[in-house]
Amino acid sequence: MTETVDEFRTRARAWLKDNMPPAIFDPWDRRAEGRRDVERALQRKLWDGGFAGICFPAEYGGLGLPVEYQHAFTEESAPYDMPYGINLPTLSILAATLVDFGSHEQKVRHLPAILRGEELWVQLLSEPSGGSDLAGCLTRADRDGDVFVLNGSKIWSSGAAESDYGLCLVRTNWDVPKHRGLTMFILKIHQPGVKVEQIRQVDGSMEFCQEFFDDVHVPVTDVVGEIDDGWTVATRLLTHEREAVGGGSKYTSGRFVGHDADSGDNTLVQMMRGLGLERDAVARQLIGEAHARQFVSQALVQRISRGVATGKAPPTSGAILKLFAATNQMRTIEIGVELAGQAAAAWPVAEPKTAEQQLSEMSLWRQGLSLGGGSNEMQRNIVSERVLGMPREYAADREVPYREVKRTGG
Amino acid sequence: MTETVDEFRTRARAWLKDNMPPAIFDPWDRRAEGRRDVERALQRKLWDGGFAGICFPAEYGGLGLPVEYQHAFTEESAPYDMPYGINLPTLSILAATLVDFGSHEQKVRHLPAILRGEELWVQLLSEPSGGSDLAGCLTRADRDGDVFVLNGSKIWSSGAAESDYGLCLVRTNWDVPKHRGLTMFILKIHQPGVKVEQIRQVDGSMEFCQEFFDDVHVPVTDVVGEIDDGWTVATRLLTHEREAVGGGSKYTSGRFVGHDADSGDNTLVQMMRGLGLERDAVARQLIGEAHARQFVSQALVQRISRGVATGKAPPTSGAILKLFAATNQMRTIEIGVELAGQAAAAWPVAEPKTAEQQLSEMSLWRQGLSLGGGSNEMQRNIVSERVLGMPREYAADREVPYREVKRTGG
Amino acid sequence: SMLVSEADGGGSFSRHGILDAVLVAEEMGAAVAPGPLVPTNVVAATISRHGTDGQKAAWLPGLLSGELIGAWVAGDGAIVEAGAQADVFLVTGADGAQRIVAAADATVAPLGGLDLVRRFARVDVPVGVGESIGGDGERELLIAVTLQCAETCGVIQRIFDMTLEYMGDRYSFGRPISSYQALKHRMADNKMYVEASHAVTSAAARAVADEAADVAVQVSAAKSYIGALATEMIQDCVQLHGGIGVTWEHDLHLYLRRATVNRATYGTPAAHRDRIATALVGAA
Amino acid sequence: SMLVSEADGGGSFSRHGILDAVLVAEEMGAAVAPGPLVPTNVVAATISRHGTDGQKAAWLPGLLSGELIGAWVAGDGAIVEAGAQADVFLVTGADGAQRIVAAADATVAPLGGLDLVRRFARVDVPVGVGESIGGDGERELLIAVTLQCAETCGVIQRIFDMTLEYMGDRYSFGRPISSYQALKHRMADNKMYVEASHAVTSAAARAVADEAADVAVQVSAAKSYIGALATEMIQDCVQLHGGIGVTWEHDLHLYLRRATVNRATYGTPAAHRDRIATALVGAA
Repeated sequence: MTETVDEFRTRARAWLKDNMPPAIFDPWDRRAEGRRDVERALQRKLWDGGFAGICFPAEYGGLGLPVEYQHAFTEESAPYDMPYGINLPTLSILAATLVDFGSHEQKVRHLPAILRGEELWVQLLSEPSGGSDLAGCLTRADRDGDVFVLNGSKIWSSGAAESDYGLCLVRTNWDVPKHRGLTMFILKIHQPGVKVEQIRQVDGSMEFCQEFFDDVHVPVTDVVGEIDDGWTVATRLLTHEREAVGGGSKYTSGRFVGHDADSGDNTLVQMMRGLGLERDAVARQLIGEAHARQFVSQALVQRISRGVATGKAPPTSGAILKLFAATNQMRTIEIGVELAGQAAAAWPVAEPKTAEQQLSEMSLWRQGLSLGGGSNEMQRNIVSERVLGMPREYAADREVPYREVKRTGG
Repeated sequence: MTETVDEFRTRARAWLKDNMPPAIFDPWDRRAEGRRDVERALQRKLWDGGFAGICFPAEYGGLGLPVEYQHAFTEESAPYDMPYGINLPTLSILAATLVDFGSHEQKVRHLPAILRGEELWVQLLSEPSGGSDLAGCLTRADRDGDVFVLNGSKIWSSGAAESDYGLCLVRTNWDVPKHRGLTMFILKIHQPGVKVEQIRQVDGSMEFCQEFFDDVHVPVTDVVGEIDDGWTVATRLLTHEREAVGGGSKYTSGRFVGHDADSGDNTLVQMMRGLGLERDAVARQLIGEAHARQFVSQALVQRISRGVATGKAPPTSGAILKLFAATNQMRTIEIGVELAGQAAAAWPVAEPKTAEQQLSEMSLWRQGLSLGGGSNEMQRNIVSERVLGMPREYAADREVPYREVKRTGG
Repeated sequence: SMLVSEADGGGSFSRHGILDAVLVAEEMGAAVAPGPLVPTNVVAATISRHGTDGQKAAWLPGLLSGELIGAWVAGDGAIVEAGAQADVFLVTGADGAQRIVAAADATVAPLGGLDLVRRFARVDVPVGVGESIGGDGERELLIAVTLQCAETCGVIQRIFDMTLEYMGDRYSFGRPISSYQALKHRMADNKMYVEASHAVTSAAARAVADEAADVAVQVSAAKSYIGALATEMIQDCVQLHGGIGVTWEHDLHLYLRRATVNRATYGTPAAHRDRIATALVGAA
Repeated sequence: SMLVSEADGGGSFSRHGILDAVLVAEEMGAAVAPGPLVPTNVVAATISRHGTDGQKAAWLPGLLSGELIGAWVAGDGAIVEAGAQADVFLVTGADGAQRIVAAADATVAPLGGLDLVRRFARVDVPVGVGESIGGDGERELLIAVTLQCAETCGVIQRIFDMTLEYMGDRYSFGRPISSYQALKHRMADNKMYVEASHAVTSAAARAVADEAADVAVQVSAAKSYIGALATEMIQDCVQLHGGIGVTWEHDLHLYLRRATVNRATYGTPAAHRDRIATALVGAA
């Protein structure tokens, strides 16, 4: 007999209480050093307790349950620390894409390991020359018998240095238009020929990496989907990414999805109290707006997720969520800077950092969510063209063999 | 010996005091019925006093003085009622274009009459099917000996019903790309074959008109510029329009240029007092912003006008002024609606109207300035392409005989 | 009315009347229908919830059949929707005490207003007249704002659809204007606004139906998000329509009038943001 | 310093020192230069205008040569630019009374801050120390804000130019990104913002130079317009740069830090809007 959602919820509540450590209130602590190992251990706990991969197929280590069970678990998990960082990108983007396009052997080899916290994954799509034009990639793979030989470079991969595998999009055919000459590979990060460099961000953090490939050998069995049809896989991966970053993935477990998804709402309240602005009419307008936006954000995730699940909204509607999440982050941090006033400029050096300092430093990185995971501009293209059906933008590289296309610096 | 600016100013101050009636504070009164006749009389007074057309060529009835004299006169005229409505479009757009492209005979015939207040002019460019695409006009003129025969329709002409002449852009050649088959005509409004219908706007006012042409005969001598080269004339006309609407024309006399150019700043202060919001912190932020924008607006007009005059900025920079004026009006009226609060919804029926009622009704018409005189979108095209030199937008109708181009409803 | 219990002669298509009323409100918004949506619902709901048998018998049948019109006089009564048309007033005092007052016992002065079909009046109710009734104006406000937000959702959905269609039909420079990226991006934003508005309104309606603990904040979140966004989005659609958008003949202004009135009444967005602040950091 | 009279050893390229100082400030902004632009100018200007011969002799030569650094302690001294580097403080009390205080007589605690090269400190000045000097802090504020706005103009002009160039070089989907209309329209808006910022700053500087009757409102207009617009515009340029825009290696963040600090100090945009409101409708 199947367990109902309510029964599942009750059992989860008890298990969480006995097994998981308390939640980390401060979102910045979730970017601390050593956090990745903590999360691997937390994910292992979920696995051991039988709560890992609630919506993943049972055949590959998941529970195979409908999304309502995941929502119940996420609600119950709110008071506890969870492997938020494994949600995104490993579970909700990479593992999700493997579920859709991986071969049976690939799924058996990787999905259970992922759900045990043993494999962290990363997407290897963007390139230094490419920006939003992911299909315009120049990293190449040349076939040599049963292996492909990779050369080139990828960038903006989140936490690649501490990850184990990646899905890597490369060009395998230069004589066809750009979308038709790409192949998606499973790529082991730590192997000869792969060099990973961390990129320092404006706030001093090191979340992103650039990878350099020098004659890296990849077996043909690590091709995901068909050879030269990697764009189909990448498109699905991007759909999963939009849903995940927007907060609508069924594969995430726990409330915080995406970095800084809290949007600093709590930080704002904390700061307002710290600055004694509780009765300042203008500050009250700002905090009221920020808090209202949090409700809108949650409601929108529910509406769009349900719409996509029931087929009322096209799958590309995830772009609406991503766009809202990113623009909401822009606005919330702007509200924070405005609230902080003079305190945004300078602060007493203290540990832990004051809310003003956190906000002010976060403002440097405000566009992060608007750039990563498909820029706001790309989301607006998707919404207008694929959700609303407006005419496609003119692309100068359509139907032209890729070797003839104009590129940056070319 | 030439009179200095200061001497001119002193003489103007005395003359204004003795001759001109006091200024009309309320910008809405300037749209009252009968206002046009009042303005014709005011313009005639300026002429009789020797202060009409300060920057117009002396040969055609103007004073032929540099712009500093006009600025001085405008400053001195602030306390007095002036023929603001004749500034725009008659003086600063239509007469300005005649100065640039009219034949000697055309100038002699019309410019002095305009400066005496005897001729009000209107631009006849937009068409019902055309929107921003002014060169895509369908009104046609077919040559028959010494005359052209006009058929078609123009729209969005400001006050055409009460005007005397128009500059009318029509297609004279259908076998060349669209910009190369147009001709600009001087068109008498009140003549057989011309029907003028007023358009009722959202606020109930009747500023704009649509004209219908049915076999209207126009002599070849009324062609302005060259036959089939009307786009050159139209381009200059549009440059004058942008400058004028943005507030940077040397041909306007008196402070209020363009409709509602006051932007409701005084109305906002009046409303704030009326609603007792002087000490409301949020209201104070709003009025502070609105007032700051007024200063920015004035300073920008000065900067850009000087830049264009000295050649430091391209003439197309007028688009920046137009865009600022229009977006500033949007924001100022939005501030007004926010300030009005509940009072924007309903009000005691009273004469004169309360500031809240004025603001609320004005908000219906908020986009007027953003649409008329070249939409904000066209100004952004001009700024990006012609001021900043970014690549031109793809136009599907370039280099194609106009009869083959796709059109609305086609 | 859907907010009146079945025992009192009301009824609803689903368990929660408010969820059905929200659907009706959206339809009214899409059609800029004149009817007194909020007032009659609020008055009937309060009588059904708190009224004596006598009060119910006196007013509910008429309100339900549409023969009688109710209006809600909150605060100083300076702007009361349907005030001049109403047969009965629900009066909420500054202290939250509520009364049912027959229209004949109040002084009513019709007002001019922005909405051409939905009218307002100033209503002065003498001290002491009318019969006391339960409730304190809070649930009344929640219902009013929720319905109002739903109506505005209907308005902006309709305007959005109308504009999208227009942009496909209209050619400029040989291309449909829907092919211009700058305009496409604005429509993408507008789509997001419409979806977000629907979403937060549905959430608020569910919170009202469930009498959720944070219902006040949820409803205020809806109003403070939608209030000025709706008018701004309609203005953008006016802009996308070009000159025709500011003519009397085109329906756009009817929707703009309705959205502006909805923004301004039952608490401005600013007032609702302040309510949220009160929940977060205490009263000002 | 250009704000010190020639008799006191200062000097200026034009009649009005402030107009030249504005040009220097723009250059400093364009280069995100570290120097204490505002504090030394404010302190030197006040000593030149109001100081005794003794005060001038003690401080001006050092301030003019750059050997000494001045800092301005206004209000509670919680955030004083160059406070830890200063040799001398101009202290303006809550009542407007001003004093010249040697650094050794004050307690200075360096602060952390967003700008990597321009530092702030908390400065506590004991009651009664230092020598009285004229002025009431108002002209000091006008000079500080004008120079700060000019510096921010330099910042956004540089960022704008940098972004425009980048957009021409960068290809996406086989086209330079400068060819995308949605981005072109944003750059058109950014151009308007840059021009408007220059314009209102120049006007404010002229008003300071001429001691115009409405100088306070003009200077506050500049700050309230430019303050948040500058940071928003830079963020848009970060966005237009793509991922590279949020890396440490790219200079963009240095400019963003400077603009954010300039926005937050010498009165926030909100504080300056309130000053304008005071001029229009009286104090709050």
